[in-house]
Formats: sequence, C-alpha cells, structure tokens
Amino acid sequence: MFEAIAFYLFAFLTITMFFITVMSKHALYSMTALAAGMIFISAFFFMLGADFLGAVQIIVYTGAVMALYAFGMMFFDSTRELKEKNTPSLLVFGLGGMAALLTVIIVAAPIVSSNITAAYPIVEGVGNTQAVGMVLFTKYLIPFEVAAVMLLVAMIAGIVLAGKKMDVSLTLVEDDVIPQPEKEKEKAAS
Amino acid sequence: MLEPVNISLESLNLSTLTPMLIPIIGALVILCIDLIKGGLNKSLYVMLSLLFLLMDFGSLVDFAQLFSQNGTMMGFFDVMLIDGLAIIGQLIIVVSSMLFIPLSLTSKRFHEYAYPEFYALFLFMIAGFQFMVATDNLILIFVGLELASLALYTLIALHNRNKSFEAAIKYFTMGALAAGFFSFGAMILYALTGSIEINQISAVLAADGYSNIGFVLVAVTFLLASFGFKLSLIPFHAWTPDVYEGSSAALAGYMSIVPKIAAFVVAMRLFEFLVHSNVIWLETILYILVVLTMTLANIWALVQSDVKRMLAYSSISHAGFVMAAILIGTTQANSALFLYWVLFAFSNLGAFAMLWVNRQKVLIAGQDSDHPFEKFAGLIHTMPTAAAIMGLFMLSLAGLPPFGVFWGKMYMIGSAVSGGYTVLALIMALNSAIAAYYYLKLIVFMFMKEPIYQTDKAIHMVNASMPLKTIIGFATVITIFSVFIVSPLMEFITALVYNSGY
Amino acid sequence: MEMYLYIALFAPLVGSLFAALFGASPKTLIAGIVPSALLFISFLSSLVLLVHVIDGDVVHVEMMTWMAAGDLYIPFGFVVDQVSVTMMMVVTVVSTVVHVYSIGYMDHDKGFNRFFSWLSAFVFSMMVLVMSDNFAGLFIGWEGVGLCSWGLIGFWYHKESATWAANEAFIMNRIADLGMLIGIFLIYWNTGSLQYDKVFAQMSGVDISIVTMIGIFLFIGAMGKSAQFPLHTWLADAMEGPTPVSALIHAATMVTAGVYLVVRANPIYDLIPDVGYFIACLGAFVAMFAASMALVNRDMKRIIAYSTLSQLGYMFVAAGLGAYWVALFHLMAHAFFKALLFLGAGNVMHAMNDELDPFKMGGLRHTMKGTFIMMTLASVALAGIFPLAGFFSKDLILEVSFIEHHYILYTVLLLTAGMTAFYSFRLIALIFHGEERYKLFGFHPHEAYKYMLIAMSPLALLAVIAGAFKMTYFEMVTKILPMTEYHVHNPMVYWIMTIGTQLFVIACILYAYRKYEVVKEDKKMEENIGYKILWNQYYIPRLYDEYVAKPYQELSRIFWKDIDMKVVDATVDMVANVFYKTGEKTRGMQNGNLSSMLQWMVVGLVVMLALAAVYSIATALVAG
Amino acid sequence: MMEIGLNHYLVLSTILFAIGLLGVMRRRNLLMLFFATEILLNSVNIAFAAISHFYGDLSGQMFAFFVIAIAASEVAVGLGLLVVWFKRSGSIDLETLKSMRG
Amino acid sequence: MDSILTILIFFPAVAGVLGFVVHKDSIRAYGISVAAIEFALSLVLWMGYDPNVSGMQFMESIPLVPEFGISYLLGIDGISLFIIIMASFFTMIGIATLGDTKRIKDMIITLLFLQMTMIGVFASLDAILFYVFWELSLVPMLYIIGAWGGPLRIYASVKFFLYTFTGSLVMLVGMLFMAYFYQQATGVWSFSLLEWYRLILPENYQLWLFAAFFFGFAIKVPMFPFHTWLPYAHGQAPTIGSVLLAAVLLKMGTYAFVRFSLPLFPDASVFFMMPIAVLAIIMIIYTAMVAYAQEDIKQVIAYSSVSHMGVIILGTFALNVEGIAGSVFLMIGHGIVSGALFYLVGVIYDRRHTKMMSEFGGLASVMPRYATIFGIMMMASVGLPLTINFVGEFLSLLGFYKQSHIMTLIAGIAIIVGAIYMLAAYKKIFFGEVTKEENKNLPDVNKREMFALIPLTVIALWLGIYPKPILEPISNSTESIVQLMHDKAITQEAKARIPNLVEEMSLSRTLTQEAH
Repeated sequence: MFEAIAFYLFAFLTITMFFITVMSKHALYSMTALAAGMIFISAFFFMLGADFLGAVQIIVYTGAVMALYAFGMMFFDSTRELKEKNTPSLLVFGLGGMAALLTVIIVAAPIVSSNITAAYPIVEGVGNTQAVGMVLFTKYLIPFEVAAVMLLVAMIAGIVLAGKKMDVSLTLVEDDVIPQPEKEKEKAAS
Repeated sequence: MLEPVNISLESLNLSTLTPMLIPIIGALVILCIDLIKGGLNKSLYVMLSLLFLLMDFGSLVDFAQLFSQNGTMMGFFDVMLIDGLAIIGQLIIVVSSMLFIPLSLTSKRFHEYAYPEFYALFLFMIAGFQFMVATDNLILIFVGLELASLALYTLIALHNRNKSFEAAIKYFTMGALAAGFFSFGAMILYALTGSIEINQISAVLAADGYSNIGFVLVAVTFLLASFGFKLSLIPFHAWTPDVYEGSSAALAGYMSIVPKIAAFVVAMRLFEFLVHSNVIWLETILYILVVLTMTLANIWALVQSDVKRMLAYSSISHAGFVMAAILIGTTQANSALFLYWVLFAFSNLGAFAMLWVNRQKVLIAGQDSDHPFEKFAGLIHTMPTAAAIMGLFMLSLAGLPPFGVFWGKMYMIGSAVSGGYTVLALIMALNSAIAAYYYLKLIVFMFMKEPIYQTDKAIHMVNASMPLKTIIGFATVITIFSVFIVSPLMEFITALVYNSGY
Repeated sequence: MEMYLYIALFAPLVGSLFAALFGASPKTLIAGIVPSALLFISFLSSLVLLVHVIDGDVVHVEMMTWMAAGDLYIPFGFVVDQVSVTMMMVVTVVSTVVHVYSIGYMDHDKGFNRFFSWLSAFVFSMMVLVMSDNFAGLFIGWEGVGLCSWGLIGFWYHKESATWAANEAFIMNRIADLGMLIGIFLIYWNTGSLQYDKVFAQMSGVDISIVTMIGIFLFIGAMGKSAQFPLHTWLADAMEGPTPVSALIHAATMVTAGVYLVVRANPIYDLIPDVGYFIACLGAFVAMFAASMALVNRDMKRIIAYSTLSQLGYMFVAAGLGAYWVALFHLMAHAFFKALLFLGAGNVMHAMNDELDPFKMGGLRHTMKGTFIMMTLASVALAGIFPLAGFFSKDLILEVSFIEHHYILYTVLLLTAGMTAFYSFRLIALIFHGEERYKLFGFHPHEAYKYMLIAMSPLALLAVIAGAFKMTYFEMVTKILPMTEYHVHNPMVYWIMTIGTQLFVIACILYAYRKYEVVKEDKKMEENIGYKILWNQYYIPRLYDEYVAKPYQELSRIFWKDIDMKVVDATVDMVANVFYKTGEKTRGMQNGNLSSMLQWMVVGLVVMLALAAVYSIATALVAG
Repeated sequence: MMEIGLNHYLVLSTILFAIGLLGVMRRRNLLMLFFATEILLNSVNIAFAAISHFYGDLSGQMFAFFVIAIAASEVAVGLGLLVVWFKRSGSIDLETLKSMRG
Repeated sequence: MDSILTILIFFPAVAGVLGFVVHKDSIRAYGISVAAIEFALSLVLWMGYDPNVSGMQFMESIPLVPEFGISYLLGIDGISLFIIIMASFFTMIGIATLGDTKRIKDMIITLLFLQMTMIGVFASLDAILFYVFWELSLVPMLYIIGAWGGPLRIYASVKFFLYTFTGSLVMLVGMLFMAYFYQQATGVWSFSLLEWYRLILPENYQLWLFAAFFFGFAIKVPMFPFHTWLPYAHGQAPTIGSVLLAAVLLKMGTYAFVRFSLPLFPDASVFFMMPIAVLAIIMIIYTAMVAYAQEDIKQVIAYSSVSHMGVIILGTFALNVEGIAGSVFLMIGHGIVSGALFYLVGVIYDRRHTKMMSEFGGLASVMPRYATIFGIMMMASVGLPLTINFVGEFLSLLGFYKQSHIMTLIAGIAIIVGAIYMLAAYKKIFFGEVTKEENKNLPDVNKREMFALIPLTVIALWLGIYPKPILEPISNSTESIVQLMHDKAITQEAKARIPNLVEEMSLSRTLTQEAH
C-alpha cells in the first residue's frame, strides 16, 4: 500500500518535473526541474532497494552534472527567457505520444517467462553497496575500467575543446601565416 | 554475508584483453610523452600510434591462429568474447586505422594534428571499437561504443572550423538520442530475459519460444534504431552527410569504415539469432530498411554537388547494401559482409585520401565547399595520374569489375541469391546501376570537361606528401589487384565466421 | 570445254575490272575497246559452247565451294546446256554489239570509262545468272544485274531523275527478290539442296501445296526483274539511263531474266499448271496493258520500253502455258530486234541532242538513212510481219494460246499484236516521215558514226533471219525442255489465222501511218478520259507515290521523331529522370536542421513500433 | 492497480522516455536539448533498477550504474562542444547549425 | 602456344601501361606497332587453330577464387576466333589511321585497354571472367565517347555506360543464380561455362534465367526497345569510337546469346524464340525506317546497325546450324561493313566537320574513289550477293525459315527497307549537282585512309566470294552447340525445334558424297 502510494506520488512528481524540463521556456526552470526530477528518481532507486544507485544518482547527477550545466548556463548567458521557434508541435507531440502509446501498449503486457534466472542474485542480508561492489569488481571490472577510460576521454575532450588553443584555427589559415611554434622561433632567433 | 570470491587467474583468460589494452597503453604513452615534453612533431605521434597499432595487429593475428585451434575464447567472467567475428572485426578496425592514421602526415598543417591528444583520442577510440566487437555483454558494448563515440566527436571537432563544430554537435546530439535508444532496448531485453548477455538472451528467448513477442519487437525496434544510427540506415542517417562534410576527408573516410564495421559486428550478434527465429516482422523491417537505405541514399547522392557529400551518401548506400547480409543471415552472407567491407575499405580509403590531398585551406572564389565537382573538372589535363587513380576508385565503388568492391558486391548478391532473396538481389543490382551514375559524374568532370576554376593557386595535390601518396598507391594496388586477394581473404573470413557459428 | 566456259564467263569480268582501273581518269579509248574485245572473245567462246552443246552435250563444272554450313552446300557451279547457251548467245551477241556501239555513243561523255566498267560488269552478272547451276548462283547474278542496272540507270548521277529512277529500279527489284529468296528457302528446306538437277529430281516428291508456294515465290522474283504488273513502273523510268543501257539491259537481257527463270524452273511449273495459267493471264494482261500505254506516249524511249514490257507479257504467256521453248525463242528474237530498235533510237537521240519527243522530229529519213532502215526493220519484226523474226516467234505464241484453248488469251494477244503494230509505226511515222518539225526547234540532225551502224548491223541481220532457225532451235532446246510442237491441226484454221493476223497487223500499221504522217493537234482526243488514263500510265506511278512512297516517308519520320525519340528514348530518360527528380525533390528532407534530423529518427522509431504493434497484435489474435 | 509490479515501472519508464523524446524533438536550444537526453537515460535507469529488483538480479543495477557514468561523460564532451561553438558563433541555438544541408 | 590467349589479352594492356612513358610525338608509332604485333599474334592464333575440332581450343585454366568457383578460364572456338581477329584488326587500322586528334596519347592508350577487354570478352569461358571484361570494356569506350565526342558527348557516353551497366547487372544476378543452381546440383560452386553446359535446368528456371541474361545481352546488342543509347553513342563518338563500337562491341551481345543463352537454356530459347523474333523483326523494319528518316549520315548507319543486328538475332534464334552459323558470320560481316561505313563517314567528317546529308550532294564527281568505296560498302551493307553480308544474311534468314515461314517473310523485308535508306542516303550525298561551294574542292581519300579502307573492302568482297575459311570453323563449332542444345532440351517442342545433328550429319554426309 505504502509502496503504491509512494510509486504514484513519485511517478507523478518525476513526470511533472520532466515535463516542465521539456516544456519550460526558462532555461533556469528547466534545469531546476531536471535536477528535481533526478532526485525523485533516486527515490525510486531507494524504493527498489538500489541504495548505491540512488546515492550515485544524487551525487553524480545533482552534484556533478547539474553543476556542469549550471556553469554552462552561466557561460552561455541563457538564464533569460528563451525565444525558441518550435517546430509544428502537432508533429512533435504526435510522434512523442505515438512512441509512448505504442510502447506502453506492448510493454503493459505481463512478461511470461519461466526461464529467467538471476545471474547475480541479490542476496538477502547483504548491503546493496557491498553486493554492487562485489559484482562491479569481478564481473564488471572490465566495463568499469573502460568507463574510466571513457571518463578520461571525456575529460581530455572537455579540456581540449574548451581550451585556448582552439581559438586560432590552424585549419583555416594558410601555412605561411601560422605563428611558428616557440621552439622553432628560438631556433630562428639563434 | 557474501562469500569471498576466489578466482584463478588462468580462468580469467586475461590475455583476451591484450588487443584492447595495447592502444590504451599507446594512448597513455602519447599523453605522457606530451606531458614530459610538449611541442613535438606530429610525425612522432603518428609513428607511435602506428607502432602500437602494429602490435595490436600482431596480437590479433596471434588470436586468429589461436582461434583456428581452440575456437571461441571467453575471458574475464565471460565478459570478453573472442570469436571469429571479434577477430575479423578487430582486424578490420586495426588495419583500417593503420591505413588512415598516416593520412595526418599532410604537407599542410591542420589544427587537429597539432594536438598529441588527437592521437591519444584516436587510440582510445580504437580501443572502444575493439571492446564493442569483442564482447556480447550489452554493458560493455554500450560502454565501448560510447568511449569510441565520445572520442570521435572530439576528433571531428578538433578540425576546428565552423562546419566541423556543427558536424560534431549534430553527431553528438543524435548520438545521445541513439544511446537512449540503445539503453531502452537493452532494458526491454533485460526485462524479458533477466540477462544482458546476448547468447543468454537468445537462449532464454528460444526457451520461451518467443512468447512475449511484443517485448522482443519493442526491444529490437529500439536497438535497430540505435544501430541504424551508427550504420546510418535511413531514416537514422541524417547525420552522415553533414558530419562527413564537416570533418576532414581523412576522418570522414575513417568514419565510413571503422565505426560501421564495429556496429555491423554487434548488429550481427544482436539480430542474427532473431532473423533465424523466423520473426517475420524483423525480416520485413530489415528488408524495408535495406532497400530504403540503398535506394534513397543513392537517389540523394545523385543530386549532390560536393564530392565528399556524394561519397557520404554513397557510403550510406553501401552500408544499406551490406546490411542485407544481416537480413539474409547465412554464413555466406555474413562472410560477404566482411569481404565487402574489407574491399570497400580500400577503395573508400583511396577515394577519401584523394580528396584529402586535394584539400586546400582557403577556398577560391566560386567554391562553396571543400570538394565541389567543379574543382575536379579537367583534372586529366593537369594531373593525369591523379585523375586516373581517382577514376579508378570511383569505378571500384561503382562495382565495376575487376576492381575491389565488385567482388564484395558479387559475393553479396550471390549470397542473396542462394539465400532465396531473388528480388532483393535484383534491387541490389539495380541500385548499383543508380550508384554508377554519381560515380560517373565525377569521372565525367575529371575526364571529359575542361577546367572550370581559372586560378593560379594550386588547388590539387596541395596537401600531398609522401606518406599520403604511399597510402593512395597502396589502396590503388589493392583495388586493382583485389582479384588475387579475394580468394585467401574469403577463405580466412569464411572460416572465422563459420566457426563462430554465424 | 571447261576452258571455254570460264572464258565466256570471266572475260566480261576482266573487261569490267580493266575499265574500272581507269574509272577515275578522263576518257580513255582503250577502256572501251578492251572490254568490247573481251566480250567478243566471250561471244566466240559461247559460240564454241553452242556448237558443242547443240548435239545434246552438257558442260557442267563446279568451280569452288561458296557457302557450306550445316547441311547447306552451295558451290559456284556452272552449267552450259541448251537453255543457258541460248541465253549466253543472246547476251554475248547483244552486249558485244552494244559495247561497240557505245564506244561511239558515249564518245563525249565524261564517264566513258566508268560506263564500260559497269556495262561489262553487267554482262558478267548476266552470264552468272544464266550459267549458274543452282538457285543461289542464279540469285548472285540476279542481284548483280540489279546492281549494275542501278549503276547504269543512274549513270548520269547529276540528274535527279536518273538517280531517282535508279533507286526505284533497285528497290522494286528488291521487293521481288525477297519473293525469290523465300522461294529459295522453300526449295532448300524441302529438298535439302539448291542444285537445279537435285531440286528438280526431288520436286515430284514434294507436297503439291509447297510446290505451288515455290512456284509463286519464284515467279514473284521473276515479276520484279521482268517488270510485270504491278512492279512494272521502274522499267519506263529506267529509260533515264544511256540508251545502249536500255538496249542491253532493259530490252534484251536483264528484263528477260524472269522468263529465263520460269523456263529454267520448268520442272516446277510443270507440276503446277494453275500457277502457270495465272502467269499466262498476267502476261497477257501486261502485254495489253503496256501496249495501251505505248499508244499515246510522247517519249520515244518510253514507247519502246512499254513495247518491251508488252513483249515480256507475250513470253510469260508462252512460258505460263508450258510452251517454254516458245517463250525462249521469242525471248531471243525479241532481244535482237528490240535492241536494234533501241540502238536506233539512240542514234536519233544523238542526232537530236537527246530530244525524246517524237513530235518534235519528223522527216528524219533523209538525214539518217541507215538508222531509218534499221529501225523500220526492227519495227516490222516487232509487229510480226512475215518473214521477219517476230512473225515466227510471236505468232507462235498466239498459236500456242489458241491450241491450248485459251481463246480469251488469244484474243487479247491478237489485239495487242495490232496495238504493237500501231504504236511501232506511229513512232516510225513520227520520227522519220512527215514534215521536218525539228527545224522549228533548231536541231541539226546528223547520222551516227559509221561503225556504230556497222555494229548494229548484226542485230539487223538477226532480226531478219532469226526466224529461220526455228526448227534447229526447237530440236536443240527441247533436249531439255518439254518437247511440245504446236501445230494447228486444221490447215484451214491455220491459214485463216495466219493470214488474218497478218492482215490485221498490216491494217494497224497503215492506220498508224495515216494518222501520224501529218501531225496535227488533236485536242479532242487528248481530253478524252481514256487518253488521259493512258497518258498518265493508269495513274499507277502517282498511286505509288501517293500511297506508298509518301506514307513510307511520313511513317519513317513518325517512327523516328514521335516513337523513337518521344516514346522509346523518352521512357529511358524518364526512368533516369524519375530518380534524379526524386532526389531533387526530396533532398530538402536533409535541411541541415538538427531538430528535423532528430525527428526523422523518432519517425523511424515510431513507424517500426507501429509495425511491431500491428505484428504483435496480429500474432496475439492468431494465437488467441 | 495497487499492487505495484514490474509493468508499472516499465510504463513509467516509457512515459518518461517519451517525455525525453518530446524534448529532444522540440527543443531548439542546444543546452536544453541536452537536458532532454538526460531524461532519456534516466528513464531507462528507473526501469533497470525495477527489473533488477523484481528479478532479484544485480545486472540491472550495474547497467544503470554504467548509464549514469556514460551520461556524465556525455555531458562533459557535449558541454565542451557547446563552449567552443558558443565562442565561435555566440549562440547555442539550433538555428545556427544550418550551414550544411541537402 | 599454350598461353597465347593470355598473351593476346594482356599484351595490349601491358603495352598500354608502358605507353604512358612514351613521348607523345612517338606514341602513334608505338601504338601502331603494338597493335600490329597484336594482330600478328591473332593471326598466329588462327594458324594454330584446328578447324576440324568443334570444341574449345587453347584452353587455359587457373583457379582465381576456388571457394566460389571462379577461375581464369580461357578458350576459343570457331565462333570467337574470328571476332577476336576482327577486334585486333580493327584496333590496328583504327590506331594506324587515327587522324589529328587532341591528346592522342590518351587515345591510343585507351584503345589498347579497350582491345584487352574486347579480346577478353571473347576468350573467356568463365562467366565471371566474361563479366569482368564485359563491364570493363565500357570504361575505355566511355572515355573515348566522352572525351573526344561531339557536343552531346557527355550525355551520350553516360547514357551508354549506365544503360549497358544496368543491363549487365541484371545479367550478373542471372549468372549468380546459375552458379547457385550448379552448386545445388553438384555441391560445388562453379562459374565455368563448360561446367554449366552440363547442367540441365527445369524449364521454369530456364525461363527466368534466360530473361535475366537476355536483359544484359539485349541492351548490349542493342535490341529494340533498348536501342536508343546507340544512336547517341554513335552520333557523338569520334570515328574510331564508332568503328570499334559497331564492329566489335555490339557483337558482344549477340556473341553472348550464342555462347550463353542458347546452350544453357535450350528450352527457354525455344520458348522465347517467337517473342524474340518479333522483337528482331521490329528491329529490322522499324529501325530501318527510322534510319530512312535521319538527316545525319552517321545516324543512318547507326540505325542500320540496329537493323542488321536484328537479322543476327533472328539467325541466332533459328536454333539450327544454318541460322546460327549465318548469324555468327554476319557478326563478322556486319563488323567489317559497318566499321568501314563509320570510317567512311569519319573521312568526310574530317573534311567538312559536318555529318548532315543536306550539306553534301554530288560528291561522286568530287571524290570518285571515296564514292566507289562507299558504294561498295553500301552494297555490302545492303546485302548484295558476293559481299560479306549476304552470306550471313542469307544463312540467317534461311535458318529461321525453318522455324517460321511468315516471320522470315516479314523479316526478309530487311533487304527492301535496307536498300531504301541506304540508297536514299547515298543519293543525297553522292548524286546530284555539287551545290555547296565548300564541297567543290574536297580532297579524295588519302593514303592513310586508304590503308584502312582497302583491306576492309578486300575483306568485304573476299569473304563474300569465298567465305569458306571462316564459315567452316564457325559451322563446326555451331554444330556442337546445336547438338548440345538438342541433347539438353527437355520439352518436346524444343526437341522438335532444335535439329538433332547426329542423324542428320550422316544424312548430309551421304548427300555430299553424292555431290562429289
């Protein structure tokens, strides 16, 4: 009973929040709603016993991602109201609605299967974090490491792209007007 | 309490990781070198990358031999899966990368090559693709895919001009949507089967007798949409022409080969068992996708005015053509896919490399893109060899025998024929005829028209350098004499594909 | 004997090639003399062969293989038997005369050398035609003479009318040749061979309907060469060629090839008397038809051409009725006097600066005595007055038709004989008698070269005496042709017929003289509708022009402009354009807008989902 | 209705996903478009967690975990791209991204 | 002698590659020598050819892709031998008589490559190898038309390429099917024609495959209604291009009918005989009429080519030795004659730079030698006996007469309509008064042009008078094809339509014995 109430409550909240995110004309509202929605999602995670995931959700999303977006917003100076020329909304809503409807029709059906076996069963009495750690560092060590590399890549990408070196494009200027690298300059001087 | 896990190191089969680790280590080495001493010449990084890729290649060859003896290898809690597909896929990825990386040794300086990070990201990307093909775990596929994609977005943007940013952003945004599709699809499969490993999934589905067909279809729909994006199937193709146009020709050529083969391998793993399960819907959908992709892309390529954009559409069409293999689903078809792609890789490499050497930095009056057809008008007068080579690649791409792509095409149509897809075979054949038109268009410009741009500035071969010429020469030789490598290649591929059970 | 055969056959070819060597150079007398001499040699060889063959021997040689594929085997084989030797004699005699004559006639022509080359080539083709021992060889000659006729009719190629006539002749002949070809195919597939002897030997075993077909198709071939109705128009137009050509080709030799074919194929026609009867009827019709046109024509050469046509009709009557030797005999006699007539006309033309209208001549007998005598002789022979050649040959045909109880044919032929006499002497009267009208037009006529007249004299002689050889000829030729003697058994009837005919003919001659001795304009007659029809050649040429040539031209144009360009080619281009236009129209879908790109992706997803929903619901329904 | 089963979560996830799609399709501001892509990934995460819960299997949570990681890295790269683009064009509106077409 | 075919095929290609190095002033001499050597080699081939053997000779076989049954399989019989010789002959005189051409070096090298592909097509016995050369031959021709052609050259060349390419892709699908059926029957893949010959297919398969192959061949021939690329190609191509296109390239289509369609699908051939005959008749008459309406002399000859190809097709589908041998002979004949006619048009085009017939008139007096040769060739084209075309036309029609009387009768109209357009064209150009001032002083054919024209004239007459040296080997090889077809035929009708030579041969032998 409690579960149902909680589910419907949070479902309603997340849907509303995300709807605001998608529909609001204000970037700030939008972002705030997104952050809120994500926190509500973490509530689901806790409800579902995925405590670790819930924590990560809050930390990563609300902590890191939202902070990034906030910085971005400030950088882009998009706190003011946005003038968006939106596409014919009938098409957009139609498509979105259709996608939802069709998927729901199919997905609402119960899954009948007797062959599902849990490969990594959730053991009673073991803390979620512990269990997750166990699986993550055995079975999913490789994806984990790859994810680490991915984050590294993302970091490099972010640094490189936002870096000063991008300001003058070597691609667009002829070779003879490219400023010589330091070393060669020195060489030329000596 | 959880039991402590005791695992013997041998059972992990750590060696299955070597092919992916090598480029990662390479990337890290490059980053370290840059940290220690900045401002080194790009040739150093190119050669380093090449060296690591060579090692990677060596390890793969080793695996190929191992595979022929031991069959499929699983590693690391069965996350790693080194079967024939993985080996061929990785070989194609690594060899193509080896051929494309020297294209950065241009005589002109371009922005991205000033970054050592470029090479690091390049190697990371390769590792990502390698992970993608060497596993049947959806998580690793996803992570590998994203690793590669993120690196690729950056590489595109690093070209550093408006069009390349535009391209990167478009690619990125659509990629994000596709990532959403992938995760949703994977989620449904997981909901259905409680597993995220493809062989497990197929086993459960088969055991259930596909009773939850609706779920399966939704999952396949989303996954197809996601891989449709990577493989640039219509209508998920929209990024392709813009991204190709926006990025440097070298990278565009690379994109037309490597990400797609990775995606093909995954698609083969994902959809092949479904095709064999006689789900009519999937067959229909794939049929429609394949035909639409081949035909529409060809039709759009007809009307392009920029060679690179034309080649972009043509590569969409080629992808659609090859996608037919997944639809047909026989061993012959799957082998044909790889054979086609290898031969296509060489021709496409050549074509894009030719565009790359033609790339001038400053557009002259009347030129509104990097490689408009007009630029090549009368090339036979000014540079007969270049014109002949470019013409050769065009003919090869058009599927004219005995040049490279023809053999792939023939084998593919042959597999359609023996797979019972007569109409498809005809459509494929006729599409080649449509395609011939736009390839001919370039030939017409090069061989039959007088030069259009009257300029003293060199606009052809400005970017040429020894390594580029070598690469082009190599591609030329392979394209012409492909008939001699078809047989061993086919033997090799078929053995690998067959022994992997596809 | 083989050597003589080859000499007779190839001497003209050598002559032709010799003259051709000088083809592009200005007039060289030797280019005329050598071919003439060679032809004389050919004539001598033919004579030798005649002497050899007259007793019943046959010379048969097979020179080499021509075509061999599958079961088909066609050699270059030649046979000299009694029939072919007749033709050889006719051909060589007339052509030798014409060659010598031409040296004078073409004296001032730029194309002198070319003329002799063509003329000798024609003789060679004609020799191949008559000497061949198989149908394919016959066809070679058949087409060869067609070619040479084309070249010679259009000899003065700068004249539009000449080239037009040349093409007309060639094409008309081709139409008939198709029939001939089909006949040959039929023969081959039914007998397995094209050799005369084999074919004829097997013919009796072939189904009669097929023999009929063969007969009809071969005769269609003959109709073209011999200008039988309705393929006759070319002959009159062919008069555009130099007159010696008309004498040789369009009077003596080529046009009689059709008769020769029927005679040669007599074993076939013997089997199918119905077809023979049709041939005879057509012949009689043409005889009358052509003669009627000759009555009013104002063109000297055309009159003679129609007369030729008419006489060919006679020959076909004979051949059709099975009197092959009679046909052949008339062919021979006719060749002599008709060639003579033409050559005489040539002299007149020369004298009158190529004027052809006899109404502008008159009284030429004073200046051109020799020509006058010879032409009169020839006309008398043509009219069939005793004792000249025409009497023996032509009256024989009348008798044949009478004896075979074809009285209608007989009547037609008799009337035609009268008409023949009339128009022949109308011509003589107009040219040689009456006032010297030519003076009004400022002509200064003169007699032709002596040697031209001398050259003509053998023909004159033959025209006079040929009838005497009738019995000898009969004995010779019936060694291979059906030996039917035609005698009216009742002497009373015979004499009435002969004398009656003679009287009738003479009456016609006298009427012609009376009417045309003094020329006066006869407007009333010219407005007569019958006259108009005749004057316009029954409107047939116009009919052909309006309803065959023009529609063909128009249809060709429609085929090209409207069908080939606008339908066939346009369809091909349309297919290409559809693709291209689709591309042009839909490339806007790639509008560069990221939102639309994303929307396209979702569209794809939704469509697939919809299909998935449909499919899964369908499966559920089927299962449920 | 009151018994919350897996299907409830799946439906919820689908609805959220559809909202994300809606946003992706209609947003013209790139930054806000990126928000929508976050929604897509998040909606899936709920479903993963739910499935994991109902099947008593940890793989779903693992997947969700990696999805979060991926989402985070995408944000980094995406923002990096936006920053450069903004520096160049002074706008992050989609309308500015139209130089290539056809 | 063992690898003479390989040498024949690749010698020009290698020479072409080396030709890039040769200086452009000397390239003509180089080209002539290469082509002459090649021609000599082809004569050597003829010397070595044994006319009494009806099967394949000079066979070479190297597996290329053994897994897929593709091999480098060469061999010739009487049918291909002479077309090969003709191809090398035409290339030789083509190069030798090349006029002042811009970028002559490119032209000669292109011609040498074209020669490789031409010979390759006729020497291949492996379907894929055949296809390779078949397609490859499009490229040099595309370049020749597109780079040296008239004002519409690009349209014409692209149309030529795409049209033929499309057709042959359908053919490729057919080939793959054929190989697949072979694989189904025997368990191994093979594209070897000789292996395929042994395969007897059910009739409905034959019909479909026949249709697929037909599509490729018919466009190449070109058969109505697929012919419209040809007038453009000819109209725009430079002289040498037209000559080779008409003389050799078109023969690929008809040759392929004989080599593939007939022996592989005898029942389908019988089934489709009448429809194809109808098409052939339309080609013959309709295009002849279209030719008559043309204003451009080259177009006249182009359409006349289509018309003649109709006769060849008809002969091919006579399905008996006479017809097929005739059609093969006509391929040679038409090659010689139309090649010569195109060359002749080139001669006049070089002088006046126009091909419109209305621009000429009365040339017979200005250029008598030219007029004579043109006249001979025209008469050969019209099919006058003792010229080369007559033999072929006669045998083709004769052969088809066995199958259908009425069709042959209609097809025979060819000899009438052919004469009409040819004579009309000849009249317009050569007869009448010289009206145009420019035409009054046109030089007659010069020595270089004579070098091409004299041999062609001699051949046109020689083979018309004495076709035996060519007709005999052709006939022998044809017999084996016809016998193969008869043996393979499964329907009653096909058995009846295709003669059984085993009996008939003995019959004919007795007949010939009688003759001697």
